[in-house]
Amino acid sequence: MLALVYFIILAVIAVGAALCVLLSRHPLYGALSLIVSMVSLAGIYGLVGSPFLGVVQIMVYAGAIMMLVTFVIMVLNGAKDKRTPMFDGVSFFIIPSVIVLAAMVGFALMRAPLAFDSATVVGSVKVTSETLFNMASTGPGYFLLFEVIGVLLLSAMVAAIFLAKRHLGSVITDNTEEKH
Amino acid sequence: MTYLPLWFIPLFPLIGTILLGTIAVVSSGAKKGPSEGLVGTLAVLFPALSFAVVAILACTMPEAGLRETLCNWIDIPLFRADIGFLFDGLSRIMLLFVTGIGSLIAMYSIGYMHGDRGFARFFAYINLFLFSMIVLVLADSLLLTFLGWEGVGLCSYLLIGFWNQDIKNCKAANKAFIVNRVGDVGFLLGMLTLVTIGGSSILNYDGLAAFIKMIFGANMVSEVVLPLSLAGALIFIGCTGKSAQIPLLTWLPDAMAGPTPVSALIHAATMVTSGVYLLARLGLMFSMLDQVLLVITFVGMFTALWAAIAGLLQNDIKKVLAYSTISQLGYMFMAAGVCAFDASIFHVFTHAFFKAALFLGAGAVIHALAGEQDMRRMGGLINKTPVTACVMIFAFLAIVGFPGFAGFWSKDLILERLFVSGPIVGPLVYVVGLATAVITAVYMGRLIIMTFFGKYRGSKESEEHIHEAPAVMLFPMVILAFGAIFSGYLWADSIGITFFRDSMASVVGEAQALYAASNAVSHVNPVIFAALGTVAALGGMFIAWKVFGHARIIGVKGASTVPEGSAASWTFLWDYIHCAFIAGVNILAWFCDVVVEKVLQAIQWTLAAIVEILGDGASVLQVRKVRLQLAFSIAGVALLVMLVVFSGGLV
Amino acid sequence: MLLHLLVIAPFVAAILMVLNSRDDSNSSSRMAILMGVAFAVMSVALIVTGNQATAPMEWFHIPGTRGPVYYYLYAHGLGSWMVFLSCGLSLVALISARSTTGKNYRNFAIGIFALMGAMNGTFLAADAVLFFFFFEAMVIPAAILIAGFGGEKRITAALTFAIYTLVGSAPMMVALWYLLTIADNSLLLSMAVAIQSLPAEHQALVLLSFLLAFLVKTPIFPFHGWQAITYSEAPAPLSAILTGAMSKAGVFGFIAWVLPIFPLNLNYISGLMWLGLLTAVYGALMALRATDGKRLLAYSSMSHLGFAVAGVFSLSEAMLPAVLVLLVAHGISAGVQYFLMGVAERMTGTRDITEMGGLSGKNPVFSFLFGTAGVMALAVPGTAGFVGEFTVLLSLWDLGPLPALVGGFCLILSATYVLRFIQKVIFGKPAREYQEGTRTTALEGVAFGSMLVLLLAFGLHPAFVTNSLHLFDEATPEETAAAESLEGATAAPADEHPMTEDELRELDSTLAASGFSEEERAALMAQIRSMEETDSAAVQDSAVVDSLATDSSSATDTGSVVDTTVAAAAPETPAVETEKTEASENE
Amino acid sequence: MELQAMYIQVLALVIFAIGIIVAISRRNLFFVLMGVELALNAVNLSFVGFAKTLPAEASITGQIVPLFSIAVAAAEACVGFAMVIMIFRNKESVDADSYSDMKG
Repeated sequence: MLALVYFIILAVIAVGAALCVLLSRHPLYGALSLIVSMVSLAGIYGLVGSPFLGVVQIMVYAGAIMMLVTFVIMVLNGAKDKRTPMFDGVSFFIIPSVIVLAAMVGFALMRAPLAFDSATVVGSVKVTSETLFNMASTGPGYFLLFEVIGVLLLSAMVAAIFLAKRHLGSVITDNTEEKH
Repeated sequence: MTYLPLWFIPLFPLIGTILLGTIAVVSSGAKKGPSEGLVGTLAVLFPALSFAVVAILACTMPEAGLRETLCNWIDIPLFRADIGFLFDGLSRIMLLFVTGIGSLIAMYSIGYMHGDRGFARFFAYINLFLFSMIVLVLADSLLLTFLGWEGVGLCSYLLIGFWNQDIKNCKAANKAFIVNRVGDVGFLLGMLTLVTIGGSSILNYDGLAAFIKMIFGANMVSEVVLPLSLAGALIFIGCTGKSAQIPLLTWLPDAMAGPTPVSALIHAATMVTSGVYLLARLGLMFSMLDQVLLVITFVGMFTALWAAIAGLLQNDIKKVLAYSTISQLGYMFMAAGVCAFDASIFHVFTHAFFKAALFLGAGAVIHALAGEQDMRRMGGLINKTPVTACVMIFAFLAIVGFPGFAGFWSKDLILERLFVSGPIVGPLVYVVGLATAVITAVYMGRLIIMTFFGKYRGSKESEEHIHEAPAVMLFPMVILAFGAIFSGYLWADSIGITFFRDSMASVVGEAQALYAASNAVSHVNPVIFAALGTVAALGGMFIAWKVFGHARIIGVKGASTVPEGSAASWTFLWDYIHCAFIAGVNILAWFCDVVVEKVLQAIQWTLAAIVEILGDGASVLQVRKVRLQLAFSIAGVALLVMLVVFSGGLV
Repeated sequence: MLLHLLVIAPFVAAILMVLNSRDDSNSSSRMAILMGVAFAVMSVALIVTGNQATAPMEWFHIPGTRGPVYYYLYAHGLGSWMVFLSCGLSLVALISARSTTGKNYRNFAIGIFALMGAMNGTFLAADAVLFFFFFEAMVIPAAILIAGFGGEKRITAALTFAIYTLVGSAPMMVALWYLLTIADNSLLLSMAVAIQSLPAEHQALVLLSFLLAFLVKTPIFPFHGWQAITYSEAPAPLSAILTGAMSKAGVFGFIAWVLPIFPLNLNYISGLMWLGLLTAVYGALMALRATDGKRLLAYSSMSHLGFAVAGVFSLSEAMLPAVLVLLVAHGISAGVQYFLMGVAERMTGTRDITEMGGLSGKNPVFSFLFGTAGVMALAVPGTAGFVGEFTVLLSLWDLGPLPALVGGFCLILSATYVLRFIQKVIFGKPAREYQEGTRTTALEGVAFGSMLVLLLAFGLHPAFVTNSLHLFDEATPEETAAAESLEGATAAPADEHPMTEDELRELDSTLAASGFSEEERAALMAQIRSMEETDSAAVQDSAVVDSLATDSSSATDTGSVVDTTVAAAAPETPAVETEKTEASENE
Repeated sequence: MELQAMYIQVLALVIFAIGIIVAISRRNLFFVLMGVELALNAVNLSFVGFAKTLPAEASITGQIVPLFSIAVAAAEACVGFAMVIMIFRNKESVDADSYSDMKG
């Protein structure tokens, strides 16, 4: 019962914050609302028994990623874009169709028999790390995936640096561009 | 007793064709043509060799004829044909004069074609022609005859259009081939009818004869006479095409565009008589087809009369001879129409000599006058070219039927046979034939008078150059003149010589007996016909002398040799009728080209355009805005899901 | 092995050509011509060795169908000759193109080899899907070659050609798939069996889909829209291949696929026959008015093929050899005419025949070849064209005088337009001054000359062609397949029920359609009915064939008796071949 | 009334829908990226929610995969914002519709 109350509170916050993202004009406000939404989602993770995931959500998403977002928004001052309308014709076309689609999916979802399993495992640090790194019991699958994700992050970082640096206006790059 | 193989006969001209053709093609690139001596020798040698073979075979031939099957030609289900040769009384006569006159004319051509750039090519064509003609005559089946039949048509086309730089010659050649083709299709369909009646073996002449005899034996004439009549009529169409009878006669006058020896060889002596040959060859079949025979008689009659009248109006010396040829062929067809095949072949035989002589003489005249063909510019040539004049006058006497000359015997024979053939038709046809003989004498007399008598009407400069033809040309002419005088004595009925009839009897005797059996023949003294014929010839000559002998011949206005005024329409009436057909085809073609094709194209392109427009319409949806595309796709998914959900699919 | 070589090796050759230098057209032409000669020799070997088949290999499985698709080649008389045409004409095209394509020769040769491989596959495939695969594959290299080497409007021409023919055969693909969903496999016999189980309307629909593809490819009258522009815009050597070999695929399809598979009723047969004749007349009339030389040849080719189709649907006993000779003759003569037209175009720089003329004086060797080729196209006796047209006319005459008369009319028209063509191109005086292009080269001359000699040889001894026709005399591909026991019962019908009364009646009517007389039919029916008692299908099959064979031989006897006793309008000796097929269709 | 597994899914659905709407209907590039993040979050939530309906061992996977998806989202955000910087430098605009150089 208490869980439901908490859940409703967190869900209302999350949905409200998401709506704020939709309706805010300045990207910074949007980013802040997004952070709120993410934090409340992290709360829900904890509520249903995946505390480790909740923590990761706060640290990585609400912390690192959104930090990056706000940083970029503030770097590009022009992002406070006055000329661009918030919504246009496409928006008013898209909103009903997405809502209809969501309603349909919800309609279908409601009919599915779903219930929490009492024997489910709490996603603690211990369980997670054992699953990820104890290859003896779970096989090498997750571990490999983990390593690959690491490489992916590294390469994404390199790519980001390269992309952002490329257009800082170095003469050499200009020349190479002309060649092509 | 062993005989020379029959295939030797066509082989020699074929070798000649290949050799000369190779020479012609190889030397075509060179500046100077090949040696005329070599080419001329080759060109005369092969026909002469062929003639020698024919002569040897003719002397040693057994009564029943020689038969030889070379190999199989077509062998498919339903149809089988062999390549085989048949040498009997009929083909003997035909081959003798085809190869004989062919060799003579080849010799004459050496002189006539002297200095022409296509010397070798000309003789290659001549040899090819002789080959085809020999195959036509020697074949033992209709199908192989058809090979020669189209072959001679082809050679005629090639030779008429020999001087192909002039588009007029080409047009004449095309006309000849196409008109002939119409006849050939008739022939082809006739053959098909025959095959349908009695299987492929019936195309063989012996097979056909056996078939007909069997019909009589089984007494089933009435059952097959209708399809046989159809076949006969269709084959007769083929004959009218090749022999220039009504309605397919228009090509022969135009064919005079070719070199004169060609006219002599192909369009007077040999090829055009192949229709008569075919009728005689199929005599047994035709003898039982009364309706077809009647048609043949009347076609021959009208053609003879028509062409004779047309001949009166011509100014071109060769055209006069062309119409005269058509007219004489009409005689032959009349004779064939009353089943007098031996008489008709006899006329073919004599006609070959005197008409070839006339043409060669005309060629010599044209040669002497450096290409002038208009009789209105000739005259008085008897002093300048005496030999030519003599040859032509002898031939003239032969063609008008002056007593003692070849034409006299053969023409009178035909007229006699016509008269006795039946109660009403016979005399009618006889009278027309006699009248035609008078007209023949008139226009031939006109030709001789205008050419050789009176004063020279050409320009003064040209008079200087008039010269007698060289010996190589005169020699064949003289021989032919002898033929024109004496060839008639092979069958001089009035004085009791019937050698020719006897030699033909083995082939056509049966047919004629059959016909005679069904048509009562009353015997009339042949001397009466001879006398009447003589009167007709003399009368015609007299008229000609009266009318043209002293008349001042109007000087030529233009260079045209076309008959003037209404004469043109009178002469070429059949041309107009043909033109109507051609116009019909052209209108049909125009309709196809301009209407049907355009409509089809329009439909095709309309369809294409519709597809294109639809495509363009669809590409409007292919928006450039990524967001809109996404929106569309989501809306689409939503729609699909709604569809699924509300149609109860998921539940 | 030979079959595999003929189908696969051209593609390999095309790939090998890529290895050649792009710039050195001499070396690539030498290589291409050498390979072309090899293929021509192989095709001759194929004709000489007679019927043969490869071992069927499972190729793939189409979803929804019951049996697999085989990679299965089978050569019979008809197909072998078509392969000969395709290889021979390709060789001459490779020779002839040397003087026109210049530096791009290598690419041209690649296209030609690919086209040749596809054509060979079409003519040799024993599997319907394989046939269809190659049938469609032909279009692509041809269209690319047109687009790459054609005249001014080459892109339009290539697009028209590709779209028209591909759209035309699209319904066939659907129909084929539909047939495969009910047939055991995609071989001829099982499809023929399968079609019997369909209701009449479906049969008609499937038949029409098949017909459309072949009608477009041939092309027959209302579907000829692509032809004139394609043939006139394509480079002359390619036009020669297109008309000489590729257009034969349509007629080939009629003979090898439509006739054996579908139980045709009389309406279709006479309808198609008249359509063929209409095409023949229409093509001839269009050729009369054409001023573009290649367009003229295109229409003349259309006329001849219409005539051939009319011959096919005369369904006479003489049909198969007659049409084969006609096709071979037309393939060679139309091919050589196109090649020569290409030379003329090269020399005068125009395709308009009203602007040519006088070539006989300028280039006698060319004119000799050109004139001879024209004369041979006229079907003068002694050339192969005559044998073909005469025998086809004979087949048409079986149906009555009217079709034969129309055929005769076509012969006259063909004389008219060919003579006009010859006159305009080589006779007369040159219509205008022009820069004279490359003349006939020696190699070209020899190639064209040998084609003409071939025409003469086939004309004087058509047994060269007709003797190779043992299409139905020997084992059909299905029988071979059954002998090799693919899957036991693949070739046999799925459920062997005895013939119902309806089927018997149908068989009776088909027999009547193919010219059996009353008594013969009655005897045949009685035999079949008696054989219904013996239930074994295999026994039945062989017995039917045997009895038919004996029956037909006895019929031949009666036929010859009739010949001698002159019963009016003898019934034709029954068609052994068609009979067998029909019997197998009706099993 | 207890917390039902279905509620979590409905919440995920709602957030996902909002995320999609933000990503597509807003023209500002930042909002586009943020909408994507929102949608990703919703998916993670859905994963966890479903994982909780499964018995012991099977439920672990559902809680591991979001980890990876978060990591991927980080990478995506990293590259995405680098691109935003780049494009912004060229165009001086964050309007997504103004980036239509690749005509299609």
